[in-house]
Amino acid sequence: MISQRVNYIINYFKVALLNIKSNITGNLFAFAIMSFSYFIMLFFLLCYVNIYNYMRLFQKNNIMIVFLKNGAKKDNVINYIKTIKGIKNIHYYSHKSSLKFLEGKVNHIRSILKGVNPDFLPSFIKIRFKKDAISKIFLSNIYLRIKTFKGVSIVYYNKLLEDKIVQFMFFTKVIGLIIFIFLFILSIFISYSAIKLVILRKQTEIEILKLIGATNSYIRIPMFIEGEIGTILSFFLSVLLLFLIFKTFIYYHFSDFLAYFHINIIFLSGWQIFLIFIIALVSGFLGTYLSSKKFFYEPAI
Amino acid sequence: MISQRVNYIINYFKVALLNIKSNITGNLFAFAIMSFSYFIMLFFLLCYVNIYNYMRLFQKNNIMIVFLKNGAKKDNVINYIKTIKGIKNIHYYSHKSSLKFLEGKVNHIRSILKGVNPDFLPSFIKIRFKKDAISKIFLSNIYLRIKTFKGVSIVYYNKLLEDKIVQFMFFTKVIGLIIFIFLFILSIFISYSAIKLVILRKQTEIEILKLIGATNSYIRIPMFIEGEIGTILSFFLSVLLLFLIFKTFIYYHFSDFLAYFHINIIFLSGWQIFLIFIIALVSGFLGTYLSSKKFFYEPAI
Amino acid sequence: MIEFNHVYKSYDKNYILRDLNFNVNKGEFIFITGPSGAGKTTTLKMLIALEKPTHGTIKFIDTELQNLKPKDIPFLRRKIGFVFQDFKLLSNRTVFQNVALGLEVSGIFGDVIVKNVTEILKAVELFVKKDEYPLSLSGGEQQRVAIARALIQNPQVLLADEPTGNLDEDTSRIIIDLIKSFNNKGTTVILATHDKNLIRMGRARTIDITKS
Amino acid sequence: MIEFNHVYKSYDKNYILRDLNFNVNKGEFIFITGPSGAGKTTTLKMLIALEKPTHGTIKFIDTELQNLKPKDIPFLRRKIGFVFQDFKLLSNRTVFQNVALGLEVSGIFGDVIVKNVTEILKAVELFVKKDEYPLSLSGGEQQRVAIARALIQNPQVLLADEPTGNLDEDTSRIIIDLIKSFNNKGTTVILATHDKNLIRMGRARTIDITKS
Ligand SMILES: Nc1ncnc2c1ncn2[C@@H]1O[C@H](COP(=O)(O)OP(=O)(O)OP(=O)(O)O)[C@@H](O)[C@H]1O
Ligand SMILES: Nc1ncnc2c1ncn2[C@@H]1O[C@H](COP(=O)(O)OP(=O)(O)OP(=O)(O)O)[C@@H](O)[C@H]1O
Ligand SMILES: [Mg+2]
Ligand SMILES: [Mg+2]
Repeated sequence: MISQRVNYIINYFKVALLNIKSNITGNLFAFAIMSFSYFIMLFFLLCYVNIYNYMRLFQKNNIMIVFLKNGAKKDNVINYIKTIKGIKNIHYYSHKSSLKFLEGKVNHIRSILKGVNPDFLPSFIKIRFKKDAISKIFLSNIYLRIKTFKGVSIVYYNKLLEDKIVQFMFFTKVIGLIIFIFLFILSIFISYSAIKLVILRKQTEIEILKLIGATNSYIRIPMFIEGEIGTILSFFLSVLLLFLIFKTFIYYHFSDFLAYFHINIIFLSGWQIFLIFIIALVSGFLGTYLSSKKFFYEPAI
Repeated sequence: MISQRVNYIINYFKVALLNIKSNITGNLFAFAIMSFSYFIMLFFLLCYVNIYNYMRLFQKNNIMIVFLKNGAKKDNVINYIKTIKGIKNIHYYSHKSSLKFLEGKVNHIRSILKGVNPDFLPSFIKIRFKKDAISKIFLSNIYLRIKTFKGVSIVYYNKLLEDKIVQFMFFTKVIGLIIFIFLFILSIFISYSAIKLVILRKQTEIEILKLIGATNSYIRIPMFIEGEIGTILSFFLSVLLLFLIFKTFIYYHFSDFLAYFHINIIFLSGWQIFLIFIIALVSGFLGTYLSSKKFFYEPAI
Repeated sequence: MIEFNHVYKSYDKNYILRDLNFNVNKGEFIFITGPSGAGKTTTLKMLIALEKPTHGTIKFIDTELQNLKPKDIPFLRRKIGFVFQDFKLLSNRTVFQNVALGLEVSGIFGDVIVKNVTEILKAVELFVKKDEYPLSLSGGEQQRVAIARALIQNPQVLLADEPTGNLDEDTSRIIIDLIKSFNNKGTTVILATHDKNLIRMGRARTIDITKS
Repeated sequence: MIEFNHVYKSYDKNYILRDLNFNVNKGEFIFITGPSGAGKTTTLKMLIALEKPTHGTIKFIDTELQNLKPKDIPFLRRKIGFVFQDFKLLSNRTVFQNVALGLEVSGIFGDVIVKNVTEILKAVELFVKKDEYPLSLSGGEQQRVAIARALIQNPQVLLADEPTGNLDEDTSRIIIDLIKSFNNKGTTVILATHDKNLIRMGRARTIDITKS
């Protein structure tokens, strides 16, 4: 019984390989089309991951600056701020360091600030928030609370930017998801067409096999094997391709340049690749299933 | 003779339509795969156009600032600068306007600059160069020339950024070209596979037609018609799709947000779409030609 | 063993067969005859559940074919060898592989295949062509491959549709003798033909479906 | 009109035909005969330049076939009607369209098609099936469609490979009579068969290629 099963399995693989061999061009096309589809998928994921990564940078920059009135008690203010949740760190800048800050901002006309009296400049507190604690409501809330505190002159934070970033992050997520679902369906569709290209040639073969008493699984299992071999190979080809392109990119120092814009390029993680691999497997399976379905529809007699 | 030709042409179209009808699923797949390929192509072009457009913005920002020594004769300097080629415009900032410039730069601490005496600040000249005149050698040259001129204190321009942008523009062009060639080959390949999917089913038909005395053009012309119908339809579908996506993007004010980053989204121009259309036609033609070629190879008897 | 009861068959309202009734006993050898388009092929196809009678019932051993579930059809077909009028060979497999398929679909693998296929190919005088592909065979040779594939399953029933249509008299005789020898070993044979010579050679019960 | 001079034909070093010599005159009716696998089909195929003799020359009217350029082959084939052993019908076209194709490939369109196709389909007794697709025809009916397609071109030469292999005696006679009537109007006919009955019916010169 078990040896019989093994015989069947060996036979299925033999038939699958025979099929691949006897329609090598068809299989190569299917292979190439699928590679392309997975490549596009991986490429989009790579772009998405990098855009997402880049945008987290903006989030990290969420800073609030509290200018103090002349003669205000800085310790009171600092202690009050410390009671607020979600703060990463607080930094106090005295009049003097304020001047330094200004000099840093307008570096090329630095010389002319030399005559400025530090007391002209305000003292202020810079608050840096934790990434995950930032949401629109949160920051505007805090803004209102600090603004009304005694000794505080102006509270400054980039409200517009914050709104936009929250909104953009949201859209990025939604669009990312939509594109992903779209690509998933697309990859099934492409596997479907590609495998159909291979299977169509077998229509007569399938009919004949059924006529001489082959069961559906006898006919179908080699097809699934054939489909999955194509899927797996084309998946690895596409990962390899993407990786080589990525490496070339790094090699020619494009990433250095992008780093200049604070864009830091990263490759896909193992998990992300694995995710696409699963999608590839599923789409290979569904592709085979769908494209061979009509041959196995048997009206009850 | 002419009516005979017309008869032939009508017959070719009839046969092409009959073929499409009798393999409607196959044609739909080919159609979908090709649409996808053209869509990807158009999408890349759209991205490329926008990136390129965005980067021109950096180029436009190529400005050189010449700080004058106190008491220098500004007219001498200005006249000298005017002799340099490739300059778009020159702007002189007096001590007072220099203060305004500074205030603009550090807007949120504006109040504290109130006490500053304008004479502390330098007077300077802002030079804006023509876009097309900018190259690394050009700007560094001018830099050296102006720097040594009498009455000039410091010449400031963003040398590093300039280098990087020139380099990046170059790479963008090269990479754009490479991707484009890649996509072109790909689209031929995809048309090839898609049309092959349709033609493969016709192998027996072609053999039979040849046996009963059909000339190669009698068999092939309907195939080309079929292929080009698919190509044209799928091209228009993909343009439509891209346009709808673009409109949705605009509709939901994503572009407003991007405008915040000085990114200005534009759609493809008629010429660019026409370019892809030509590529589509060519790839449809080559696809049909290549995928049907082997049926028409006839060794001399 | 096989019973046709009041079988009617129509395609788009055109009745091909009207009230066809006949029995075939186990081990019998019968001819089905009738002119071109009479419905010989259709009759045989109904036996392997490839076509469905419009009215009436067909019984094979104990099975009423109209009650057969789709998943049982392959098992019915393994009991019945079928020589198709248009051969139905796989063009991407050699003669040997085509014949071996008759066994492989039933889950028989290994050495026994080589032995049986060799034997049957010798019987139909095609062993020298075992590595050729069907497209490079003559019409009569293809027909003999089809016969070999049907016989190798050692079926309980052999249905042969015009099995000598492409064969000359001598080769026909070899084939008929081969089928007869299977018949003598207990295989029930139903042979559809309009070849009067063959019927004369076979000397067996003849059912003329036009007269039903 | 047709001359075979010392024609040899081999596939992979196996000689099927050795030193085949014969002439066919314009308007003649001849049979080519021989057992299964003798090379009848191959002989006919060489005449439409589908196969190439290994040695020797074949002359058709004034053309030496070995000198024919690929682009001239379609024009040769339009002069020769061929009834294939396996019919070679297009499965996605109706009976009518299949027969009409014989004219369309030669650049004939319009009303004349309807008239001629109707006529020839009536002659082979298939007019009622004109809108059916080949797959829903019986073997004999398909064969008659193939014959109709070959005859509609009104060819100078008709090559028929086993044209009655799937036909009963009565239908065979109709077909032979039809072919004879074309022959009487001047068409040269070469008919490959191993059916002794048919040869008896035809009463014409017979070439046995095994004896060459
Ligand atoms: N799928 C189908 N759809 C419509 N008509 C069909 C179909 N199959 C067969 N027929 C018709 O049924 C009739 C009987 O066909 P069948 O193949 O059984 O004839 P047959 O007796 O085997 O003839 P032959 O000796 O020529 O092979 C024919 O007229 C044929 O056109
Ligand atoms: N393409 C090919 N490659 C190899 N061998 C071939 C090829 N075509 C035909 N043959 C062989 O040539 C021989 C003659 O074939 P052909 O079809 O001419 O025979 P035939 O006389 O028509 O036989 P039948 O009466 O069975 O149709 C056969 O043995 C066949 O196997
Ligand atoms: Mg039949
Ligand atoms: Mg033959």
